[in-house]
Amino acid sequence: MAAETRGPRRNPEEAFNAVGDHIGGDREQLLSFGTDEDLASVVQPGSDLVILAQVQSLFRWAQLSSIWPMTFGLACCAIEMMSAAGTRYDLDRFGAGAMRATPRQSDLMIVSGTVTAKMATRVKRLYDQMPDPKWVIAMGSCAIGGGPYFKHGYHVVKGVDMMIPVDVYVPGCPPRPEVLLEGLMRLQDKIRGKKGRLVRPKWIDDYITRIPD
Amino acid sequence: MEAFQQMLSQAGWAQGMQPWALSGLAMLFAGGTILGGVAVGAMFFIWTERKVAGYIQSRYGPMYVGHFHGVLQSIADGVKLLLKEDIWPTDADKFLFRIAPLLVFTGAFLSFVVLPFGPDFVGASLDIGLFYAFATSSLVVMGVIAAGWGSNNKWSLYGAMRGAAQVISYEIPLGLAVLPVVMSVGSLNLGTLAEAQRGWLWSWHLFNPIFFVSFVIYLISSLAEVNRVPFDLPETESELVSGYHTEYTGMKFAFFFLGEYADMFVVSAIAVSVFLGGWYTGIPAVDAFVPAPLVFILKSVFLVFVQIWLRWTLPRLRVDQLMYVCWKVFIPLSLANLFIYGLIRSMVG
Amino acid sequence: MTPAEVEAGLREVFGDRILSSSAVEEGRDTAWPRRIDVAVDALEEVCRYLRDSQGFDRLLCVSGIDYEGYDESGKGKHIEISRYEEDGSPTPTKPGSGDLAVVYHLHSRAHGGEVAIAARVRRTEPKVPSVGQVWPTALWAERETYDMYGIEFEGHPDLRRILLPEDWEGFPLRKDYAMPSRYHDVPLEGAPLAVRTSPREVREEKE
Amino acid sequence: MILPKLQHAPASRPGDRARTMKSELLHINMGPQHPSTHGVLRLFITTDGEVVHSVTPYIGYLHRCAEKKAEGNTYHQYIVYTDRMDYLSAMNSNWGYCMAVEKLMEINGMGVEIPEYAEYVRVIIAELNRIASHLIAFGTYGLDIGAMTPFFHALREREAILNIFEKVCGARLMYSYYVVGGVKWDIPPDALEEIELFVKLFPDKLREYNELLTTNKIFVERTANVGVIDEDLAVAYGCTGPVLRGAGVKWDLRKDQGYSIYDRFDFEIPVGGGDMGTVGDCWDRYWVRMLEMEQSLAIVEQALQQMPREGEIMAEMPRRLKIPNSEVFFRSECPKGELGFYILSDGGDVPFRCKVRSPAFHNLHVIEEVGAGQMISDLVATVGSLDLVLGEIDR
Repeated sequence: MAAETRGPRRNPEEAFNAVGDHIGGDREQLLSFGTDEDLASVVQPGSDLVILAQVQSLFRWAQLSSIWPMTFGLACCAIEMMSAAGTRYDLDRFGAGAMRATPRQSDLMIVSGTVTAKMATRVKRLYDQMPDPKWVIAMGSCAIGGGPYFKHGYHVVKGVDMMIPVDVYVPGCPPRPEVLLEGLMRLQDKIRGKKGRLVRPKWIDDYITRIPD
Repeated sequence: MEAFQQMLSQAGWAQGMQPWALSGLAMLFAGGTILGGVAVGAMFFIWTERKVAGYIQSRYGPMYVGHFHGVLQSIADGVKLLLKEDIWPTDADKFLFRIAPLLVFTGAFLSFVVLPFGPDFVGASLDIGLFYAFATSSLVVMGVIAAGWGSNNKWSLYGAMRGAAQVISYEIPLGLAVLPVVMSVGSLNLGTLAEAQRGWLWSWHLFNPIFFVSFVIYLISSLAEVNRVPFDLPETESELVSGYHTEYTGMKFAFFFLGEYADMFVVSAIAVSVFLGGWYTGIPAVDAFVPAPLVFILKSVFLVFVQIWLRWTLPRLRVDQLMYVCWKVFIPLSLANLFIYGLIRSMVG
Repeated sequence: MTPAEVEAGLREVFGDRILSSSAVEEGRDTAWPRRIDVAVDALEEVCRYLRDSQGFDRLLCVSGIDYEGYDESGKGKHIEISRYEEDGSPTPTKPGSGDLAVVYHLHSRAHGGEVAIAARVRRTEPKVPSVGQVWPTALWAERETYDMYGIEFEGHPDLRRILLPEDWEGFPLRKDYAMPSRYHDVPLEGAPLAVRTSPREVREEKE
Repeated sequence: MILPKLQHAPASRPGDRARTMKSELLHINMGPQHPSTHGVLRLFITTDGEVVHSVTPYIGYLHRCAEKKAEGNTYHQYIVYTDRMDYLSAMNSNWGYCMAVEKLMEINGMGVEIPEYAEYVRVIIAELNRIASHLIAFGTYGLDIGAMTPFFHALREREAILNIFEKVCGARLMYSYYVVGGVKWDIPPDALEEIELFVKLFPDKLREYNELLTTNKIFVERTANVGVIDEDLAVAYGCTGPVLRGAGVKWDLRKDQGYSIYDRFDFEIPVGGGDMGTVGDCWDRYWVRMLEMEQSLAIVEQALQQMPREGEIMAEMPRRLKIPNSEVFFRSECPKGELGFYILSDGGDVPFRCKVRSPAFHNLHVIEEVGAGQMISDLVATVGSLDLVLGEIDR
């Protein structure tokens, strides 16, 4: 399944990422999880390979439990990102508090603030320097679509998704730390492949069913 | 290792084995146990670090991974790091870049062999144990230099140079500090050093005024030896991004991480066996029924906790100040300490 | 020292090279602090004089102004301040013709006076002497004015763009500036290039 | 123990060492993504070993066209953008802009009388925001020096202030609370109680910070005698705020220009006195901020006592503000320094030109002068002590 999604690599030693750094091709096999459909084609019901699904869920659990963000603040939203890591909100509860200063060791890039023309290439480079699997949260209106600088912002990129793929959009100007936490949980859902327990407590369902049509 | 050999020779299935096979098997067992212990211990310390940091900063730290206070956090981190993509910079020195994390981890791991967890629980009861431990733990700095040079990154290079200068300098007060104790006991064997502190609490070397000075010098120098705050100059996050391991990803980075925490335990354990009474509780009556390894490990963990505590409280020194403290304060002080102890011994006898 | 005294002193020394000061009409001062327009060639001397003889030791701010479309009659007609250019090059459709100006706001710690010195230049020949030798802080402020208005400061040791990238085209705070639609390979407007979605979420959306 | 004063390596000349050894200077980019540049500042440094030869700041990575936006938004609408300049002290930026517009109206004879109650509300909220801003400065400075914990403690107390702001205007960071002619909402009674509680509890926390960081031996050694900006340098480079006051200059617009109702309060202007080293070193700038928090607290306390129980929060204002041809340059004392607005109007409802004189822009300029000859660690300490906010530098 790796070969299909990523193309064959003749010589693993000769694999490069977008900024021209070598990547260990042998590890690509491990990294490409594919989708559930891929998995279903491998793991037939009653097959001995069912252990694979367990391993995969272990991998996913590990990845969603330890999302290390990059210390990467762009603008105002960075202050709210700091607050989210701070005492009251404590990103570390989710295992996401180990802020790494270097892109090489981080899993998550929180684009917290306005991306300008001058900075955009740097953002892209940082994204390329991160090792797979990696995720991006676009935090705040500016990163989502230019925000308040949409109209006369001659130097503002109208959304970071013009430069790099974004997994979760966290709206707000700036978003409250709670919203960033919610975004993180959404990202965890995305890695998990299904809605997690934390996202929807039972009382919400009860509450919804009690609302008259 | 001897304990393993003994256990094996008593086991029924190993009765017919050749002595060399038996000792080889024992070696494997001992090595495996230590390796597992190092890895699990380091993971535990990483979790502790995050929880203690959380407590000091009025946060919780990891809470949800593993349901109870994030106990599985380090395992999740480890598995995740294992799955990360492996990147090395195009112009990196590939050999050095690859071997550096192994050097760091091996250096930390080798020292475990001589740590006396109890009278019988020691990997290899070497007569030059202390000497060996210092020698192997300075292998770490080889890894740091290899990482910094091999990464082809200027920040890494800075980290490596700082690390080299720092570790080489602090080896000296570290070695000099324990010398009075060695003189007193007359052995470099860590087990013997611990054995010498049998009895009541005040027979610990810590409570001897001369040895107390040694202990303080040792404790502070050991912080520099394992690159912890306030001496974490090789990886100063606010100056050198991540220092010597800036370019490392995934498992290679994890080895640095594990190595650092294992090293913390090693220096603590040496301090325990040299100064803090080894596996003795300080009350002879209690010693009889408390398992020795437990006491030893608890004491070491406490010293590790002290290191963590300092890290989250203190700021960091500058390079020249670090060197100043070593060469102009600690080395003269430890030399004077050694001299005074020698003088007293020769006079008192 | 009041602004009027400063102005009187300046007129004494520089004569008619002091062009005008902000109009005082019917007891109403239209500028605060008092703004004194000086001839461009006298600017550096005036600044030096103000610093050395009048005690204006602090330069607070250097501002550029583009007078294109400025309504002297006070109606404030609306001007289209920016457009996107389809081909991405910021060439204005209708080049402006108004003057450019540089305003220096000075302050004296000695007597607490504030005064503004202004120099007005033609749009076709935007050249002003640099006062970086008088107040070092002007070096960056002038770079910013150059960056935004294209006013060249003669004698500036290092006149480069400061906020925008070095190869940026056009001067964005001019009123006839047209916004570029891309800068090299960075799109400044348009649709997202790629949005990463897992097949599962797509399927959920379909249902 | 007394640590030595750093002896800088003499500047090496090319031919000097070439005979013995081939050596060259190392060029490093610090930023735009670097943990200690407080955002997206890029410092291009040339180093000889650990010693920095030259520093060239490159800014503009957060240039958000704020001045262009001013020309397309009405006077009222532009308040929103002043929030996003100095995002750590948005209330003060709001206030500075509003006062500039009020001054512009005043010189055109359209003066508005700000209700007394509103003035008190403005002062209280602005001073609280000054504390919040200085708390971040304190915390991130700790991070730069290598102490992580003060940062989290500072965030903890900042949350208390943000709680108050949330009750007052519903926002945590971007308030847009001040409007031309007054403030937007009244302070709810429970927020007032919370402010009183905060005033009561905060001095203890300040003491805790001083124990944790200010008087820490390592911290003092790292910051005293480092990055000295003396009076001449500070004035020549247009430094303001704590950078200027840290250099020993007693200059604070709240006292010296006396805007709003600051003349009714009794407070000190803390200046750097070289308590730990030289006047104008990093420690002085840091210490001035710590003392300013105390003074702000005193102002809040007095304002709470003097404040009328109730009153108007806003003067009568035209919905569509049109100001005849005129210009104004108005400065106010923000946590980072003097924030000035130069507004040129031409009769329309949008400013014809609005230039922002940002304090951090001028404060940063001085790093070119101070940074050379330091060690890398000291450069980090110096940049941190300037308390930069890139949103304001790049606008």
